[in-house]
Amino acid sequence: MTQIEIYLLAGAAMFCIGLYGLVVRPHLLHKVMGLNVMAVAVFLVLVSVARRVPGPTPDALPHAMVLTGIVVSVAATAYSLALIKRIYTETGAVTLQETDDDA
Amino acid sequence: MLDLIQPQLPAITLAVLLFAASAAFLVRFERARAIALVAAGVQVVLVSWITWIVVGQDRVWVYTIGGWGAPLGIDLTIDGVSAVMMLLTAVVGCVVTVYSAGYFPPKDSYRLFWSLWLFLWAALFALFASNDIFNLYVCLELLTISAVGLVAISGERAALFAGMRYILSALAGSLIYLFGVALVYASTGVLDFDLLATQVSIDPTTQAGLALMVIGLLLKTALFPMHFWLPPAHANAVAPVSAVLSALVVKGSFYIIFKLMHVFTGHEMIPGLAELMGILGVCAIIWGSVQAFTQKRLKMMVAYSTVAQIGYLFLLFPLVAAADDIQTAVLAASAGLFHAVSHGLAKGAMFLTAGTIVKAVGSDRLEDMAGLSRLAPIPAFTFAIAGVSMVGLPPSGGFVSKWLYVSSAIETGAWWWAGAVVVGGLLAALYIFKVIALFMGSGKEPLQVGVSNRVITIAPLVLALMSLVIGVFGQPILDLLYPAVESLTAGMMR
Amino acid sequence: MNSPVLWLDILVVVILILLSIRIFSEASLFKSVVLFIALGLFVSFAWVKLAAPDIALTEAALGAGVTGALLLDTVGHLRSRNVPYSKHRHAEDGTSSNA
Amino acid sequence: MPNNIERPRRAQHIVAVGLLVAVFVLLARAVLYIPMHDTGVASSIQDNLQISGVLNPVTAVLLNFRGYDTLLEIAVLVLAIIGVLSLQREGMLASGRLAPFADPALSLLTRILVPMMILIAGYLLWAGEKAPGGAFQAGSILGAAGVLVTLSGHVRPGWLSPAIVKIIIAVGFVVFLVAAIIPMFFDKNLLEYPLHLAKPLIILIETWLTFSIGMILVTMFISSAAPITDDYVRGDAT
Repeated sequence: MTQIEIYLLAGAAMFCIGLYGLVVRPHLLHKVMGLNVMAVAVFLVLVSVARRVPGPTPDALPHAMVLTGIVVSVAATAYSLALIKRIYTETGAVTLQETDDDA
Repeated sequence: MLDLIQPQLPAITLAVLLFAASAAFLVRFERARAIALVAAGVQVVLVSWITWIVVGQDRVWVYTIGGWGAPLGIDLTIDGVSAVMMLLTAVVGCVVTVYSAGYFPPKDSYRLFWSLWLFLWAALFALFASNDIFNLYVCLELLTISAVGLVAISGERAALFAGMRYILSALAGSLIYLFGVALVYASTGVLDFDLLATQVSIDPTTQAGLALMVIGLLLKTALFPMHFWLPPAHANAVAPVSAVLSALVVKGSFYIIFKLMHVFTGHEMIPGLAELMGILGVCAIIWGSVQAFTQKRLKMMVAYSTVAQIGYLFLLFPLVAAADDIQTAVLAASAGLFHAVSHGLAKGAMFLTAGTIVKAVGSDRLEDMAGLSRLAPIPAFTFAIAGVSMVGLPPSGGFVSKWLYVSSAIETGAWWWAGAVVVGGLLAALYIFKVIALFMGSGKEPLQVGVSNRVITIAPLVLALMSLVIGVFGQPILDLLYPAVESLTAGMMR
Repeated sequence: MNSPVLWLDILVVVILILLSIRIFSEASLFKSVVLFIALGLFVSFAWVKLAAPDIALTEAALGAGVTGALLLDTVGHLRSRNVPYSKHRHAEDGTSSNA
Repeated sequence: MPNNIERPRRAQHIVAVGLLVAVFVLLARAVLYIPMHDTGVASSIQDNLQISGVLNPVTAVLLNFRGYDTLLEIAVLVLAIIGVLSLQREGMLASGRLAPFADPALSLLTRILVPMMILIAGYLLWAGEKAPGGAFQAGSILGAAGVLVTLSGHVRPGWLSPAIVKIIIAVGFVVFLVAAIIPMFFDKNLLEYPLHLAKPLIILIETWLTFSIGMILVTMFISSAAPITDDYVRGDAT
C-alpha cells in the first residue's frame, strides 16, 4: 500500500463517519460537525490525488480546490451555527425532532 | 458601442448582479429595493440579448474567463438550453422582484432580503453559464446559502427549522457532489464539460464519481425520496422566496444532472441510472400528488405539488435512453426542458398568488379561504390559470410538455411512462380542483378580505398568463430550440 | 514498503479515524467540539505529509481555528441560560465556557 | 449537558451503521481504482506560471487561472455573513452580546499579542506571492486579533458604526469584482489581467481581501443572535 492509498482510504472512511454524524446523531451541532468531517474527508481525497505528480511539487489545482472548499465550508458552518443559535434562542430546541408542528 | 459590449455580455450580466447584490447590502430598504428593481430590468434586457444571439444565430457561446481556456482556466458556455434557463430565471426573477417590492413592508428588518435575493439570482446565472464541474460546486454553495438565508429571513419558528433542515440537506448534497468531482478529476484530469466528454472512460472511479455527483444533485433537487426537506422550506418561506425556490432553484441542480448525463453518456456509464431516475420520478409524482391532496394549508399543498412536478422532469432520462432515433430522443428531452420552463412560470405564479391570498385572508389554512373568488377574484383566477398548467390542460405550457412526453413514450414503445404522465395529470386535477372548488364555494363564516395592493395582485397574473402563452406558441419555441436540444441529447442516447 | 515514513502516515490516519469516530460517540457536546478541533490540527499534519503546507496553514487557521472557535462559542451559547444581554453583564462570568 | 437527546434505537442504529459500511466499501473501491499516474494539469500550470503574475503555483491557480472560482468563493463568504446578520434582531450589528472580560492578564496579553498578530498578518500577506500564505491566513489572524481586542475590552463592540463595518465587509469582494472587470475596458475578457498589471492587481485584491476577511470573522463572533427578553431557563441547558 502506498502513502497516497492510505490517505485515500482514510478519506473514504471519514466521509462515512461524517455521514454517520450527520444522519444518525440528532443534535444539530453534531450534524454540523458531521458535515465538516465529510468536507475534510473530501479534501483528503483531493490532496492525495494532487500528490500523484512525480517530484516535490504536487498538482496545484486540487490544492486550490481544497483551499476554496475550506473557505466555503467555514462560511457555510458559520451560517449554520448562527441559525442553530437563533433556533435555540427562539425555541430552546437543539434538534430537529422538536419541529412537528408545521402540518 | 454595442460591438464592444456584445462579446462581454455573459460577464457583464453576472457582474451587474454581483455589484447590485453588494450595493444592496450596504444601503437601507428603499434604496436596496430600487437597486433590485433596476437590476431586474437590466437583467431582462441583457439575458434577452444573450438568448437572441445564442438561439437566433444557433451558436454555442464559449466565453473564456481570464483568457486561459480549459483545462487551465474556466469557460462559460451558453447554448440554447442554458440561454432558455437564463431567460426563465430573468423573467421569473423580474416578476418576483416587482412582487417583492409590493409585498414587503418598507421596514429595515427585510433590508437584507434584497441582497440575498440578488446573490441568489447571480448564483443561478453563474450556474446556468458554467461549464466546469468544480466551478459548479462553488455556484451550488452560493445558491444554497442564499436560498437558506432567504428561507430563514422571516425569523419565524417554522421558517427557522425549515431553513435548518434545508441547509443540512443541501450542504450534504454539495459535499457528496464534491466527492464525485474529486473522483472524476482523479480519473480524467479535467473539470471542463467539453473536455470531459472526450476524456471519460468507463472505470470504477469515474462510475463512482458520476454516481456521487448525481446523488448529491438529486438531494439538492429534491427528487423522491430525497424530497423530505423541500415541503417545509418552500411552504414556510415568505411568498416571493417560495416562488423562487420552486420555480428556479430546484431546476438548477436538475440542469446539472441533465448536462452530466449528456457528457458522461450516463446510462452507459451506470446501467439502469436513467431508468432508476424515471422510476423515482414516477414515485415523486404519485407521492407528491397524494400528499398535496391531503394538505390543509395552501402553501404546503403548493409545495407538495412541486415535489410531484419535479418527478416529471426525471421522466426525460429513461425516455431519451430508450429512444431509437434522434428525433424521438429530442422529443423526450424537449418534453423535460419544456416542463422545466412551464412549471417555472406556473409554479412561480402559484406561489406568488398564494402569498397574496394568505396576506388577504390572514391565514394559510385552506378552510379559511372558502368563497375567495367573489372577494378576491384576481388571485383566485390566477391560481386557476396556474393550476391549468399544473394539471396539463390545453392550451397551457404544462399541456405541451405532457403531450410531448406521451408522444415520445408511445414512439419508443415504453408506453408505461405515458401512463405515469396521465395518472399524474389526473392526480394534479384532484388537488387543484379541490382548491378551486373551495374558492368558488362559500365558507362557514363570511370571509374577511383585507384589500392588498395592486402590485402583488397583478404580478402573479402576468406569470400565469405567460404559462398559457408558451403553451399557445409551443411549436415555434420547440422548433427554435431543436438544434440546441439535439446536440445536448445526442450524448444521452444509446 | 514498510519504511518508517509510511508507518507515520498510518499512525496519522488511524488517529484521524479514531478521532472522527470519537467526535460522534462522545456524550458530552463540549468534548466533541474539542475532539473536532484536535481533528483539525491532526489533519494539518496530514497536509504537511502530503506536501501541502499552504493547506496546512489554512486548515489550522480556518478549519481548526475559526470553525473550532465558532463551535465552542455555540456550545457556550446553547449552555447559557439565555438571559438577556443587559442581565448578562451583571453576572460575573457571562460567556465563559464551563467545561 | 443536553440530555433530551435520546440515543437512536438500537436496531435503527445497526441498520444505519451497516449501510454506512456498505457505502465505505463502495467508496474505498472507487478510490483504490484511481490511476496512480498524473492525469491533471500540473505541467500546464508550471508552463504558465511565468505569465501569471505570482510565483506560487497555488496562488497562481487561485487568483489568476481560476480566479473566477475565488471570486465566487468570496461571494459565498460575504453571503454567509449577510445571512448571519439577517438572523439577528434589529440593530445588533457590531454591538453583540459579547460581554468583555475585565481580566488584567487578558488585557496585558492582548497588548503584547495584537501588534505581533498584525505583523504576522502583514508578513503572511506579503509572503503569499511566493510561499504558502496569503489573504485568508492573514485575514484570519487579523480576525483573531480583532476578536481578542474586543474580548479584552480594549474596544467596545460597537465602536465602529454599522455602516463602516458593512463597508469593510464588502470592500474586498467589491475591489476584486472591479479588478475582474477592468480588463474588459481594454478589449479583454473578465479577469484577463494584462501581463504587467497582473502582479499589482493581485496584490491590491489580496490586501483588501485581508481586511474584509478579518472583519467578516470578527463580525461572525461578536454578532450572535440576540437573546430574547424573557428568561429561558431550560432544564437541559446548564
